[in-house]
Amino acid sequence: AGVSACLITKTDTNPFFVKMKEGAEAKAKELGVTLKSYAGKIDGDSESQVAAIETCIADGAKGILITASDTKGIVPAVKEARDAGLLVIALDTPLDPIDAADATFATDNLLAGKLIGQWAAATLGDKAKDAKVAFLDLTPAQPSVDVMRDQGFMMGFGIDPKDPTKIGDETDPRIVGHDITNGNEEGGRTAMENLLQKNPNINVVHTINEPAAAGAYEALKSVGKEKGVLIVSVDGGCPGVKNVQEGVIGATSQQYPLMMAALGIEAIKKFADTGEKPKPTEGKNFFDTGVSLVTDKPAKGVPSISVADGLKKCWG
Amino acid sequence: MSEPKAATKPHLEYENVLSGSSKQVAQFDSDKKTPVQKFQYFLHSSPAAVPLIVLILSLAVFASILGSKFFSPFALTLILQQVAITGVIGAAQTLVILTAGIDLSVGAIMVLSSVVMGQVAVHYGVPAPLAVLCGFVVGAVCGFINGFLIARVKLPPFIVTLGMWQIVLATNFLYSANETIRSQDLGDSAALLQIFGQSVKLGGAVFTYGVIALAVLVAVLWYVLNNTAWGRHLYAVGDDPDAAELSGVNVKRMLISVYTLAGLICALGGWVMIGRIGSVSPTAGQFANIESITAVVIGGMSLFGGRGSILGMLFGALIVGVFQLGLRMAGTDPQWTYMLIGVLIIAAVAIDQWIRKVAG
Amino acid sequence: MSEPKAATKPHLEYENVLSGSSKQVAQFDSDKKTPVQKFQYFLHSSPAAVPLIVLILSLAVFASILGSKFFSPFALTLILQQVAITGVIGAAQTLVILTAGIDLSVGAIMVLSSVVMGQVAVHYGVPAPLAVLCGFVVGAVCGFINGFLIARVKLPPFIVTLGMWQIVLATNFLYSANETIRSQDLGDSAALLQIFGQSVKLGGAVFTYGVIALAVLVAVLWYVLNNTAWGRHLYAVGDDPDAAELSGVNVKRMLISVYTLAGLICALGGWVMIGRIGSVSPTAGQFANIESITAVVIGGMSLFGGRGSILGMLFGALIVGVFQLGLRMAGTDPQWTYMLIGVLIIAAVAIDQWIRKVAG
Amino acid sequence: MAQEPILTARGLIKRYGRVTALDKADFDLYPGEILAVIGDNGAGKSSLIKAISGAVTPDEGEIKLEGQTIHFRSPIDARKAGIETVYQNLALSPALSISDNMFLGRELRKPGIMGSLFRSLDKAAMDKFSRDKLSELGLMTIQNINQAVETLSGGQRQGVAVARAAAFGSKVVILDEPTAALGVKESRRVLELIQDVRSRGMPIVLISHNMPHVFEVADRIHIHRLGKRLCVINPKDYTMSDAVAFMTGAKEPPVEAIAA
Amino acid sequence: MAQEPILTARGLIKRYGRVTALDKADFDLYPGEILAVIGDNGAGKSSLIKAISGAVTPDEGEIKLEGQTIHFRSPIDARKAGIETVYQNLALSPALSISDNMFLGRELRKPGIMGSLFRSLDKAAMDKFSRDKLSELGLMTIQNINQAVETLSGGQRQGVAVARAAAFGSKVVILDEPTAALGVKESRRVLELIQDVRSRGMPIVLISHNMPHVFEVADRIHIHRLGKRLCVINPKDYTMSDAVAFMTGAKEPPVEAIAA
Ligand SMILES: Nc1ncnc2c1ncn2[C@@H]1O[C@H](COP(=O)(O)OP(=O)(O)OP(=O)(O)O)[C@@H](O)[C@H]1O
Ligand SMILES: Nc1ncnc2c1ncn2[C@@H]1O[C@H](COP(=O)(O)OP(=O)(O)OP(=O)(O)O)[C@@H](O)[C@H]1O
Ligand SMILES: [Mg+2]
Ligand SMILES: [Mg+2]
Repeated sequence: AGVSACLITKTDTNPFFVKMKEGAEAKAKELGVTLKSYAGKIDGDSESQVAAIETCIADGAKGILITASDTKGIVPAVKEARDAGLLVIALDTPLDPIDAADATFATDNLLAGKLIGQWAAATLGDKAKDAKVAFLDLTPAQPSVDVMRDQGFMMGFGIDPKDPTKIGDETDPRIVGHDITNGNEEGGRTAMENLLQKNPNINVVHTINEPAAAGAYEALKSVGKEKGVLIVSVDGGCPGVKNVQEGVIGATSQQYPLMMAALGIEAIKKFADTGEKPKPTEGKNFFDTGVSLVTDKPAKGVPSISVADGLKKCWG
Repeated sequence: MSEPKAATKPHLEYENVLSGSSKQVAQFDSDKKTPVQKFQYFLHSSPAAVPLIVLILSLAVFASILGSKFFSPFALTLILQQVAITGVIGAAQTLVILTAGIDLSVGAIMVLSSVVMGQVAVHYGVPAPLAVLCGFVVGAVCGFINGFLIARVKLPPFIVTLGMWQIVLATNFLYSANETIRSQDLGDSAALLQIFGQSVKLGGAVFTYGVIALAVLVAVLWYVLNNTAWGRHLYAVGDDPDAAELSGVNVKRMLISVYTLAGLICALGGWVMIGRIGSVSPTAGQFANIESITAVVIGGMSLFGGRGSILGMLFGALIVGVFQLGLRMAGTDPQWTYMLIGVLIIAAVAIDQWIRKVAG
Repeated sequence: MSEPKAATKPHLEYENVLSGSSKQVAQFDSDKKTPVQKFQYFLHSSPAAVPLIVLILSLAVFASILGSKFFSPFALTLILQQVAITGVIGAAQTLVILTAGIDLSVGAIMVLSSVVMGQVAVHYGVPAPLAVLCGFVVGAVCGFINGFLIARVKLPPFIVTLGMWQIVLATNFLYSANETIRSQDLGDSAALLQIFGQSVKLGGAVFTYGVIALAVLVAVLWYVLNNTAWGRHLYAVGDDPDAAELSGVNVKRMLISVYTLAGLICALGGWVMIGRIGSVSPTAGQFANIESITAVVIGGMSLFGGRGSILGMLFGALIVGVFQLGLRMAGTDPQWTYMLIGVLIIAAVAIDQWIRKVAG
Repeated sequence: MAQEPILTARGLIKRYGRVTALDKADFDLYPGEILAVIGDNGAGKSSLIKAISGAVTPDEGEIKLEGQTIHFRSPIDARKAGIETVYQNLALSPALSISDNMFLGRELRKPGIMGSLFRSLDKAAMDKFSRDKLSELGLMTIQNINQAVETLSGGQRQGVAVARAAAFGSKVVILDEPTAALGVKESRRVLELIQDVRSRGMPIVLISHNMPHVFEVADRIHIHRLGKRLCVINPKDYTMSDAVAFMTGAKEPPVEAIAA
Repeated sequence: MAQEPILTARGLIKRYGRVTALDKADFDLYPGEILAVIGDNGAGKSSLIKAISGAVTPDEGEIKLEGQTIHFRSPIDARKAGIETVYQNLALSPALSISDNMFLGRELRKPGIMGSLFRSLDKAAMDKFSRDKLSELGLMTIQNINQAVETLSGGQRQGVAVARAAAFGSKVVILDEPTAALGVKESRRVLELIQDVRSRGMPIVLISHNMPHVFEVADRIHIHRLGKRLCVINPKDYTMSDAVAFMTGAKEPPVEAIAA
């Protein structure tokens, strides 16, 4: 039989993972690899991922690509797979510890957060000193992407994040508050409304992803504030980039799930053929698939790409 | 034919004395009612009164803590906007729970309907009114399947709607390919879908069409439940389906119509949701089940059917909305809010139980 | 004292003929039973038979499609490992559902217990056995609160456990600060917590201690339900609580003990879960509610209480496990799997209903 | 009997799983008569009248109302055909009011557009009708027609159920053990009510275990045994002892009674 | 009455919300007698015996068993004290077997370690005992002691309930309308059973609406009216007409009966 591989994503409902799956499928077809995809039911559903890893072992797969829901919790299952001779590559989200996987192809979420933070600070200029910032986070459970983007934004913006592994321990007066969105439009809108009620002078909004940003925009629009507020986000999905184009979102950090998946499949194929494992990016402990700030209003000192470029690379 | 016989026979001679028997019935209303007892009786006889009082109290508490920032026309109408979807879905849930059922598939039906509306309008280029109609048809069909399985195949509602939940949600993801339709794309080709997001402003107060839709829906259902035969039959079915059947209610047809109507209302909820979030998202509405059941329960409705008022559900939804906004404005951590709502659910039902027990 | 009177009085002279009355009872077992009817009667009288047959059939189908990759000792015992947590929590749910209740808080209690075990062992440096004990105490306390509110305050189980679910989950997040305790950290200081992850290998078959724990738990509960007074009382309470109370069962104490025991079993589930996933994660187990209810329902237990066997629950859990692994191995999209499980839930109950209806 | 029976059943069979509740049962009711149905517990009396009133569908057999073969698929069909039944378990909705219960399934609507378009109930008219009917039947102890049925005593509930049947039955009224749980006074009231209804020319089927009551009011007695009609006797020709003996199988019934 | 009453109650009050079911009710039961309790529907008879048997806790009042004040908090307490009750709604668990029902709450355990440590039930012993008891009471028509109660006819169920009370009652047996839904034959069987139990020296409280039955078996008749004991009469001194007249308020009871 030929080489077979597994792709395990956090969910199969988020377009990010859907695109990741498409990228992997396309590459697998090209290389003649049999690919089977698995997913958790919701973000944070680690047991389904454990079950998926076991299935892959039983199924005789050569390698596993995984975006872990629980970066610490998945480690023992990953170890089992590696002990069984499978190549395990973490996609998008590094495991904790990062060397629990054979390799990590990921976005640097902290960097993604930093980029939008820097861009927001630079765009506001002097006004950044007394900006009013709202944070629209993911879920009450504070998963690691959530924490890294949120805290990265603070670092980039010039807010002291205190404990960078924890949301909510900051004391900077510019923070109006944190609310959760479940990463969707409805949550984004409600959270924005709530925080606006707390302080109507919010002028910067950090959103965990673009659907939440779209919801926040609706809330701002309903009170006629959509013009004066900077919304920044992370993801780089096509609807999100289009929203940047139309000024809904100021800037977004684009990540490249298709690339992660395609690289992952290539690595597994190579491992199956030659036994060689992929190497991390120079100077980092993972293979950085890159993140670029997408905006048509570039700010000085913050590297960015244009919306046109962003649209070419967008996913979903 | 024999003549009617004389009423008295040797065997029953002892019954002759009955003509002189007292007409008094063995019912002794206790005269010395304390004000507390009177109050309890009032609460008992008007099922929506308890949640209304709790609502007013919680408004008062948050208003006194947070001041005018909270107790402003704008903030108060904001709460209405935030509970509009829960309220609409709660109305569907109310009908089902009045029949002693439960519908776990409301959220899934809502999302699938909204996705169908969006996809049909944007991707197939069908005129918006027709697209909305398609959404309603999908909602009604899902509801009808629920009703059919419950009424005809006689399966427990919990299980049917548990299964349908998974089936409808999976269908939704498969059909939509997890793709969000952006607000702008909708605005171009099918602005009608977003109509519930528009609003009427009265001073600081902002009433979205979604809020108005909720108010109209609740008013219509209130009228239907209280002033039409269908409404009386609904209560009878929830109270005791066997008795209802034997005394002339077509229980199966009632159940099917209730679940179908619930599906239709869920489709309306989907439409309202498009208005609220602007876009069409297949991942929205994941908590509509729990939120609608919570609203119904806090609104004092019995999960055993046949008792409760749809106004109670509305108040229940508003109580949750007040708590969520109030706690958030007070700067409470979201996790504490969750916990408090858990406590609120239990407390609301405990109070209700206490009233029932004491007022009898 | 008066003498006992003669049995006959003028008023009842017509009853004198009774001495000659036939002793035959009006029960007419139909003699001409078809094999189908006999089979139905067998299915009806052994509640776990239907799920067992479905289990065997689904094993056979997947084995024929997927061949030895699926039908190997390794893959089959893998299914056991994958359903171990659902099975343990399903056992808790079984007890509760036998009393005509439902426990929506099982998953939350399981997670909180596991988090407490981990935190106490790793962060407070308490010896592992004591930490495990703490976890069990937490589980039992949560269960006790459920039981107390249901039995003493007489609140509906659905609502109590809905509230507790949110409360316990929020407590869990607040207490754990959303922090996962890594497998390595556990291994260093409290390997006992991971004991259920260890395994016995027999040829290709791998039995983790978690699977063995599930088997022992089900066997013990089966014995308790069928051969002890407590078990009989449990069925009586679920069947008709008023009748049970009047005929000498302390219903309140039974309910409290059932929910407390369910809490304890959830804590065991939390321990098994630590073994399975290696680490202690506060976000784990979010679907334990639905999965345990699904297992119970597919296992042929009545949500109205008093009927069903714990073995049915085990088979129900295994059916879901077989489908999940089989469909995954066949490369089916996960959404199709969810949809199929939705269909399975409804179909399982429909078959059960059909058997009941025809076999009477 | 010179007249044609108003309601007949032939060869009714009804099985509940392994129990055969009706085993080729026959039944005849003549116009204007009170027909009592007696039999041991579990003889199939309730099953018989449930089959006749549409509450269960017999597996086999034929039912005729005024010579027309009928197939009731629900109690509503039977009601529409003029057969009103008071079931053994009463069949009132506890949480609804007396008036709601009286009119359940045949509510009156307001005249004009409120009724036709908005389908609004004419509560005033229904309340008035209910109050009149209850007073007519001497149930004046009920103070409030909008009282929930669950707040009534057993006797009062029975009264409401009988009043409903009497008020709406146009062809046949069936009563299944209407006095089983009632006190002496309440039972008497119900018996009077039955005679009242009969005096208006309506035939009545009365199921009862109370022999004195049966022999007091019945014109004919249908004796049910082991799922079928054993015989029909005239209470003037036989004693209670005879009836009990036939019913319990202590004595064989006479041939002419079986033929009846 | 020369003897001391075995069971007395004084001034019992029980309110259900706005309804006062017991309004300072008194009660006396003497050793070895059959005491009938009669009264209109809703008079409070069931409430009275529920208070005595621990099924409800009275709001006020005192209950004494053999001169000792008792406070039952549940039917279990009353059973432990030797009071067995057959409730109006029977109180059998439908899905459990006859034998399970007989022993519910007082199961026998196996001897030895299986019983003491593993708490295993001695099913064989319980089945045997149940079978013996049922045969003793002439209920041989039940074929299988492990049959679920829900498969029994109403009369058979009543028989099981009465058999249970008779088998385990050591001081008092209370029966609330045990023949209400029963046929002639089945009622007779229950009455025989009652006399059987009394002949073993056990006092019995019988609630019934059936005057002939009451006058046939009762030694004394407690007449309950409007939530309280109106009077107690001896069936040999009064006619049924008198009893019904007192019970329904048609006639004032004599002073000496009230004092009783
Ligand atoms: N819904 C049902 N399911 C199963 N068996 C039933 C059902 N209804 C009646 N039976 C059985 O059918 C038989 C006849 O019952 P039915 O109620 O007609 O008797 P009955 O003559 O009315 O008795 P009773 O005088 O006690 O009311 C009994 O054996 C009964 O157990
Ligand atoms: N659980 C309860 N809740 C509310 N009211 C009750 C309850 N039980 C009894 N009652 C009321 O108390 C009064 C007395 O009822 P009880 O059952 O004692 O009467 P009874 O004499 O046994 O009547 P019957 O002869 O009809 O059985 C009635 O008005 C009844 O409605
Ligand atoms: Mg009957
Ligand atoms: Mg009573």
